[in-house]
Amino acid sequence: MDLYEFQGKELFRSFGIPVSEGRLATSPLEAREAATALGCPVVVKAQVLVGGRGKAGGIKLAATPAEAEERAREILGMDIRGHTVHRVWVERASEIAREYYLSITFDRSAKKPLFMFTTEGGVDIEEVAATKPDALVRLHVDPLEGYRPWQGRHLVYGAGVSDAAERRQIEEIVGRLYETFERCEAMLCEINPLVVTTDGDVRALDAKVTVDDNALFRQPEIAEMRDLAAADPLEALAREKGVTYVKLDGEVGVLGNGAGLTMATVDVVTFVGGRPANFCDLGGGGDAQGVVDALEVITSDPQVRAIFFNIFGGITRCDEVARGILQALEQLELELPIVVRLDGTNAAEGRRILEEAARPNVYAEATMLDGARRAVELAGAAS
Amino acid sequence: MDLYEFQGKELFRSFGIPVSEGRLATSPLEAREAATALGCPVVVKAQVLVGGRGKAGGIKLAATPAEAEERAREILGMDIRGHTVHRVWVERASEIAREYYLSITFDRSAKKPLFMFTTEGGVDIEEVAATKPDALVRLHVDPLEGYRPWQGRHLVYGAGVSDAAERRQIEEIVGRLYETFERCEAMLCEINPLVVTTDGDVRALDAKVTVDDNALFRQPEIAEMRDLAAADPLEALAREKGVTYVKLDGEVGVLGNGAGLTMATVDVVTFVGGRPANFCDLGGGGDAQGVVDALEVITSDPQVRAIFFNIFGGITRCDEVARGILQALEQLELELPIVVRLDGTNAAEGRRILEEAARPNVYAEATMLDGARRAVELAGAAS
Amino acid sequence: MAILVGAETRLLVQGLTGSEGRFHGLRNRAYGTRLVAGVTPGKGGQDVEGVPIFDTVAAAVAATDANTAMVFVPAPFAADAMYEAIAAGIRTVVCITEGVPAHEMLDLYAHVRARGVTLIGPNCPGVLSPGKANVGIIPAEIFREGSVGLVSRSGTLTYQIGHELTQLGLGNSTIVGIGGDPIVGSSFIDILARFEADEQTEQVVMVGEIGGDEEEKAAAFIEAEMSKPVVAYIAGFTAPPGKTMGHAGAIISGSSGTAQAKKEALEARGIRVGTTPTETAELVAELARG
Amino acid sequence: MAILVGAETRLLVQGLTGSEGRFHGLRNRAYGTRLVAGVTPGKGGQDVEGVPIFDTVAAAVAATDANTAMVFVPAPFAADAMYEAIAAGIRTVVCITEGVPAHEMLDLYAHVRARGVTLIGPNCPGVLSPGKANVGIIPAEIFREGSVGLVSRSGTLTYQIGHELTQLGLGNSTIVGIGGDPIVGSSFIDILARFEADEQTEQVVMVGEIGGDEEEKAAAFIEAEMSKPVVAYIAGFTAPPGKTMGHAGAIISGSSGTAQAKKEALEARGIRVGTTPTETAELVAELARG
Repeated sequence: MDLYEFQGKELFRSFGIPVSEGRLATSPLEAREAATALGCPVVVKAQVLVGGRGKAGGIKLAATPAEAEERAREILGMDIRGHTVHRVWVERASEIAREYYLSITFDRSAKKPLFMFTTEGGVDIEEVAATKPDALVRLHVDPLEGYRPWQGRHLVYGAGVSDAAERRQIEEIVGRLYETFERCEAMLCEINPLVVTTDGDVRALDAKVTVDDNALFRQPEIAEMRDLAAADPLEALAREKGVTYVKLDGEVGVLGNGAGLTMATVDVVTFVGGRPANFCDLGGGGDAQGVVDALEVITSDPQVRAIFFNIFGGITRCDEVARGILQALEQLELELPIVVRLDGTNAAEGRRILEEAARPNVYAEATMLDGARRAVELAGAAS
Repeated sequence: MDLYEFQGKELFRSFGIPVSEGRLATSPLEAREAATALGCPVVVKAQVLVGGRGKAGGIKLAATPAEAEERAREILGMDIRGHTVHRVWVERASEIAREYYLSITFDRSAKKPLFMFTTEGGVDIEEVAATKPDALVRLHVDPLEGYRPWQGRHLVYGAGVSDAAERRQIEEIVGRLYETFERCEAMLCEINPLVVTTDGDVRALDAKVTVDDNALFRQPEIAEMRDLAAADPLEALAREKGVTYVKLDGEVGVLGNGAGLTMATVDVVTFVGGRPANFCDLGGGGDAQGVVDALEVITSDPQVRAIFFNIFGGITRCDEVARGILQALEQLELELPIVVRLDGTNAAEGRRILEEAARPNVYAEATMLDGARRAVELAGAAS
Repeated sequence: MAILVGAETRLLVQGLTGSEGRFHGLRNRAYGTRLVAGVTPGKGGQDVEGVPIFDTVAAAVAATDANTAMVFVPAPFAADAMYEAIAAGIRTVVCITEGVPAHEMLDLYAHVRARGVTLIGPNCPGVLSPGKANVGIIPAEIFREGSVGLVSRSGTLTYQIGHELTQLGLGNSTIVGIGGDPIVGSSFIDILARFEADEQTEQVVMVGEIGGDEEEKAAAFIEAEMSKPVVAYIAGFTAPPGKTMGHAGAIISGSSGTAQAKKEALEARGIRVGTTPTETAELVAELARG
Repeated sequence: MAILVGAETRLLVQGLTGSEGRFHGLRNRAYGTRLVAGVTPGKGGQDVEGVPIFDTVAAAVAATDANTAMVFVPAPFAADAMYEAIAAGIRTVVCITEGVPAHEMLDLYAHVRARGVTLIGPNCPGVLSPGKANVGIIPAEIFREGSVGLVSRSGTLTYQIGHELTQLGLGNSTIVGIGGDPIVGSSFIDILARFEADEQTEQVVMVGEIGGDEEEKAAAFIEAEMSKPVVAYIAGFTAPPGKTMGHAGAIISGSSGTAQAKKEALEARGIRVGTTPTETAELVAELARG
């Protein structure tokens, strides 16, 4: 689960990492009020879960409350790389002397948390990593042992921070960032830029935090933030139903079990000439109700013309899936063509159930490839 | 640092380990009031830092407040294995169905915390360990990994606790005891007995907690308890002065640097026919002021007739020690004979300083053995 | 010989009394796996269709000499169950449970590696050595015994590929689902190394997907360390670019993590890559024909 | 050859700019130890009598190839300093600092053992190989080179015994103060094993004291594993019984921990025990005369 900048900063603040004071606004007027309360100049920042806001014009300076209102009017409703801006974060502007970069994340190869720090922050950090690898100090943390203060020193001295007061502040922030990372069970805590103000104060000017979805059951404060994060109504419905769903831009609804098989199904639908309408993973279990819920989500997208149901049972049992399809047909009064391919655990039983029900809009296919072809064909005929 | 039962229970309670309700009393009347407030029957328990209170008559049941007053009068002022009882703990009596034993401590050999648990508690646990080793379940905890819930299950199932509700309570207590141990930086947390009441509640009926002295600087709540623990006025003075001092029962004051050398000096004084008045370790540093403080503590004991100063300099510098002795002679107006043996770091310089000062009651000796002999001789002459 | 599970496997199931554990545990037994014990705290002394249940893994191991544990315990308790199994001397742990928090897996990974214990999963379909033993939820009936090793990050995709191989008359030495979570106990490389050392295995299919750089790392390993031919499949060629915001991931791996980038990295090392399960199975069949 | 420190030692002092670190570090150098660097965060670029100071151990090791660290850092920061030294590749750490919390030592002990690093101390006087190198606070002038290995839990008692040996004309291969804290990096047995393997060492003196059961464990090791003769000394024969309240300690070790009990345990294994430093030195001299 990705947090918005304002949520990440709220978290940072609660763990003692200095951030600028700011307020959330959902309308130009609110932005003006925020600017008045905070004192100008302020920065008005689009709250979207995607990088490159600055280049897209989603971050703007305002010298007066009126200007803040105007900037917010420009930014709210903007589309930034496919994400509509619904909220802006208005925050007191900082006089910036220097910009650094600090993050802690999962290094999946080493299977350890990894700190990265450089004094060459602010700009394109991947560029810095590629062209000046020595400027980026990397340091693994042993997960069983946790953070130790020498690691903060290693980062600041390694990156060549020359000012003692700055070093002290950054070492402190490094320790607190690790605490945030561990306590919130984050996969990523990134501060880019970490700025030094002209007064010598060090603070986080941005906050990118990704929290492990699997840990949300014991992170109630963060789980609560999630509701705010659901911008797309279809994705919100999917989350409510416990279905993994990503909206795509085609006509063939795709439902598979397991992320890998579902991804492969999307690939195959594309390769045989179709356009997938979504990625929808039934997940590990997949009882009849789960099938009904998934079909409800998929068919809520009016672009869908046909559905391809590609199931290879393991822990999922094909007879349960078949029952779920029949149940959904009744409950949702579905008339769209549904191509079903069942294999694996209890597949014979599942196929028998569908065959006996003999629904006119349910098409059985024996292979994944044939199923994809048939669904693409049916979607074409329907449009 | 050893905690009294009432302090250990206060700690347990703060970590969620169930204990009986109780109050501290320093007079028979206070004990009566405590019994009235708590409701009878109560148990009146001597608060001393030594085992075997029960056998010595330091734990008594009282059916009424008046009886509690009487029992407290008997117990207060008692001498239990050399410890005078200054306080009693009055606690509501429990109806006990079963008595278990649970502890976590440092296993110095394995260099790991070790849990020990048995359902054969209450009685002499060392006896159980010796005669029925299988009844005592032992389990190490990896210090870097900390406690994991399966370890609690391992203890309760391993010891054969058959009641499910009891198991749940004990598993919970095991986890909390580890938390107490780790957070308070204890060397030992022992519950003997851990009782099951006739109502099926599990609770700690006693509490023995030893906290690492080296960690007290960051355990302010526990460090505060220490002041209460200083019963002997001489030992209190020593603590105030930062001197390691143990009162013994003879006439030769012994001051050494380092616990090992000081212990050896006490041994040698005894072997040559003397009776050491104390064990006093100057410790690692030993600047002039430290020497003054140590001499002040030693000479506060009126039994002392002569002092043996046995110093082998390492990190301690003999010249500093010599200066400290001269300073103490002036400040404390000491007239007792002081035998001084200096070797090691800056010994020549130290000897020269003493020689030049030419104090009539300062005797230089070249070896530990000769120094001990001379001090014993001088103590004999003085008495 | 096959790898990881076989005739020598003495299986213990943690969570055998739960509905999933029972269903799949008994199915594994029906396949021929020696299922010797179940562990559910508080249910010691009971049995599941004749399989004795114990309160602790230590007691189960003492009574049955189990050497392999399969974990069906719910996610919040799964890591604890694995620590218990390892402390009791189990050397191979297969964790089916989905949803184990990643920070717990960081710790557990360090724990198993320090002890030389083999962990497969979590969130994986398990391990099947056709004709010998099945430990997990892989539907064994679609696989037959043979010489193709199969290792995959994805569960159901594994079945799909295995199924396509079977249709073409090819059999498997062992099928290993390593799981797709950020931190899993065994990587592609760990399993590839075992296949390389296994006499029964003559060629290997590696089934990857978008994200991370495990496939790229495996490619380097295959080129440097493997004599047996490897065919790869990557899912997600048409996936839209991810929403991931941070830069840290891409900096660490130096890879964009797309299917196309992985395909190129693999082909640069001389490894053939299928773009659909069907094509992948055909590439294997081609190799098998020599 | 001696053990632990010698001509090959390249010493780095953590806390060289503090008064104790400076005094003893320079004293070690004056004795002939190769003191190559000091580490004090924030003082990088300075020097202490020509010894360069670095901000981090990593920088110091990169510049000077230091292989041994001596720690004079105050107790609350000492463990952190040691982790830093180990992470930078230092293989031998000698911690003089007194007062390191025991729970930190539990963690550090597990850390050094897992990495095969040698840790002496904390709260110890260090290691002296007479004629070769001195790392610590042992007053070297009272020792001469020879064939007696000396290992001790107590600092000043070590000097006393060494002094008495010197008076009797005996010299030492290496003097090791392992420290008397509840958890130290190296035990009697660790050091005895090194003396057994050391060519220069012909006999060993082990200096123990009351409490714990390290001496009893060492006795069993000496009987089973050592060919070289060992003489022991135990301090505290006349110490009053301790105030310790808990039963756990005594149950674990199965020993009362008194000097008399230790003496008996040692003598039962054929190891001679002195009751005063003087008597101990005489026992060694007797053995040396053959």
